[in-house]
Amino acid sequence: MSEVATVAIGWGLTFVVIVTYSLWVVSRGRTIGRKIGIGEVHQSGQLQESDLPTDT
Amino acid sequence: MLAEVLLLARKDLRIERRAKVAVGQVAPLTLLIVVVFAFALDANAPLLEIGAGGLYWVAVLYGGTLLTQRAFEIETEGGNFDDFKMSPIKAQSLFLGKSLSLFIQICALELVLTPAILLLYDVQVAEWLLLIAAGVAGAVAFSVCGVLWGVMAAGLRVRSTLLPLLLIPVLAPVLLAGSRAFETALGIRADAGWSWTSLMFVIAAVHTVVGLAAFGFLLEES
Amino acid sequence: MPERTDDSKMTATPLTRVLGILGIAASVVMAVLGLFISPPDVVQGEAVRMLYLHVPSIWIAYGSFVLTSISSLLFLARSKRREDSGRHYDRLAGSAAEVGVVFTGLTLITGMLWGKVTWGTYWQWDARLTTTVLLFVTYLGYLALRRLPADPVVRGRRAAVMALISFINVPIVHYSVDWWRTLHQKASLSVGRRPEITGEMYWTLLYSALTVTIVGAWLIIHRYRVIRLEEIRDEENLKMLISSRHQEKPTDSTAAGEVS
Amino acid sequence: MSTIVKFENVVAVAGSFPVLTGVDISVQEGEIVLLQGKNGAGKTSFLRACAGLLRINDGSAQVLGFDLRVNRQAPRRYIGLLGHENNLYRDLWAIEHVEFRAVLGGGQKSDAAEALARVGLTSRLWSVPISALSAGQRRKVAIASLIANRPQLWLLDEPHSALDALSRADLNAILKEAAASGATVIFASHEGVLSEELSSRVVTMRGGQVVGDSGAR
Repeated sequence: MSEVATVAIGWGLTFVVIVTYSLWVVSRGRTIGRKIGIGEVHQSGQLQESDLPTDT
Repeated sequence: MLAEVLLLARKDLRIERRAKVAVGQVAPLTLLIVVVFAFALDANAPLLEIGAGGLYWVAVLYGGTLLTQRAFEIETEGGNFDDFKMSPIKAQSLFLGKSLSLFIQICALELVLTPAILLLYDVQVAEWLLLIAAGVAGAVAFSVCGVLWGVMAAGLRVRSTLLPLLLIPVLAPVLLAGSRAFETALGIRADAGWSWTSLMFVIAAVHTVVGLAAFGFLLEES
Repeated sequence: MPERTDDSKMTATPLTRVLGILGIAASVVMAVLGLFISPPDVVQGEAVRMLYLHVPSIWIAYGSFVLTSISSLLFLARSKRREDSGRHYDRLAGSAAEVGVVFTGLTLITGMLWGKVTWGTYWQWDARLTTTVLLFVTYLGYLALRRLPADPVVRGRRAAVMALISFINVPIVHYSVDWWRTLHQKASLSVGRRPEITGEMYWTLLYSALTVTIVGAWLIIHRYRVIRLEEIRDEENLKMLISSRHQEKPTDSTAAGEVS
Repeated sequence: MSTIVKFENVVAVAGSFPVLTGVDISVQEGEIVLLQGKNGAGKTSFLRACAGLLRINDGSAQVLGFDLRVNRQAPRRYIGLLGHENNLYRDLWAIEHVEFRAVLGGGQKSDAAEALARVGLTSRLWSVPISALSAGQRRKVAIASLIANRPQLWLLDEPHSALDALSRADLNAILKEAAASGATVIFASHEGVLSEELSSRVVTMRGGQVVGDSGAR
């Protein structure tokens, strides 16, 4: 394996791991947040797409 | 406090003497492992001789984990931890008492294993004193670590799988030090066997201090 | 924008959103710097670029584990005084440990790839590698312990004690492994030493560390909030269960206990 | 006469299930309280909460003058708890077990023989491993272990289970004697007549709450 390929794999894997983990954390937060939202009567606003956490 | 420690250790050992799990099951099992290692390494005599120290401690690690599990099983199968919590006995005494009985059982296990590797792996003892000291040091370190983590896993339903997961990384330095010390004692390597032995004593001391401080907390949550 | 508090339905707040955007932007710059602008190393060539990920990852991992230990200590201190206080320290300990495990894993992956190019092998029983892999397994065990269902206070205390013992163990493990290798491996391994990092490479590394810190902080904050949301969910479930238990009728199921 | 147990709106959770959902009760010294209620009503949890083994999430709870929300450990040594399970070491002899428990509780080894005699276990069975005893005999060993500790507050979960008629009457006599000498007894039971004959007060639980109390004051 060439040096360049190895570096590419390393950076790629790191990127994939961090993005996957972030998405998992955020989506878990959203799922639970929705569930709690159902139980609440007072309106603290429907979820809007613009409210989503923007980062990956 | 000494009286409490002895009371608890004596109770554990009496149960062990009646049930004979260590003698009747764990010891033969570890012997079996010593034999199976020889199969795995294709009965390669030079290889077995070089690896004798390490293989010995892997077998101790395995048997010791089983003994640790057993030490807490006798308490949890009848819910006896509740009785300790309800009694005025000190958590520290319980920690030391359990460690003492586990120490004695592991020593007994080593007494069975040592002749086994001497005979089966064809190694000679170069330094008896070091061999004994290292065996004792390893048993002390193993028993205090085992009791410390054993109580943590004791109240949990998945304890039989969780305990090794928690315990083995902690015992890795003991395994390392024990193997090196034995290699010196068996004349395989002329390295710092005594230093490795003292390292095991240091590990034991550190975990004893932690155990004395934290056992009350752990018992309460078990 | 609807009014929201820390306990609202999302895990994002203006602060983390800014932090998140900053993290993405910094990561892009980091990739450009690390992959294209900074020069290849004289000795290691292109492989040095792996270190811009590898070194900051382990820094963040260590930082997270230190954070876990400190918060565990604070949690135990607070919880000893009053059982149900100091829960936020427990949440912080849990989220930091998880992020620490992720970055320890990344350290191992990048380190092995770097080793393949530089040493010609993925794995060396070098003190750092061995310690790191044991660290990884130890904190995986910690996370396994945290995941088991239990009363939050019970679970928190147990986990806190384990975090502290593990932390005390790190130097012991490192010392013994280090000694093991220096005794038996002699100098055969020092061919592929880590490079002397200077100039542009130094600045790139420092910048990468900053970037990874931002990303790590963002992750820890979000993870913390997810744990908080889970707790809120559990508390609400509990309230519902309690009120449904109050509705229980004497005729429910077998009224065996009612004969007298 | 002092108050031994005072619970106000006590909520307790096991795992994530609310086992106690707002218990109000006050028990005076010398009382023998019978807890009634179907399975899952919270009787066992109430006993464990009194013993300081179950963390209290909400409300206020005092046992033997100690605030359980501040210190759950303090009252334990004055309490004897007999659970569903007997908490016995199967491989010990009956006498060894009771001796161990007596010393553990701060008493003397010699208390053991007296306690075993009191529960009516024939001395022939004292030096037999507990695993060889019958269910009723094991229950007697567990009760003897409690007697050896001379608790001020007895918490018993189905104490009569597995015992024969004669032994039940024996147990009732033991508990009455203890109450007469100043101890307090709280026990959960499904044994109708026998339990009511023993108790001075009947408390009914349902859904983790106290819903009926013959002796509320």
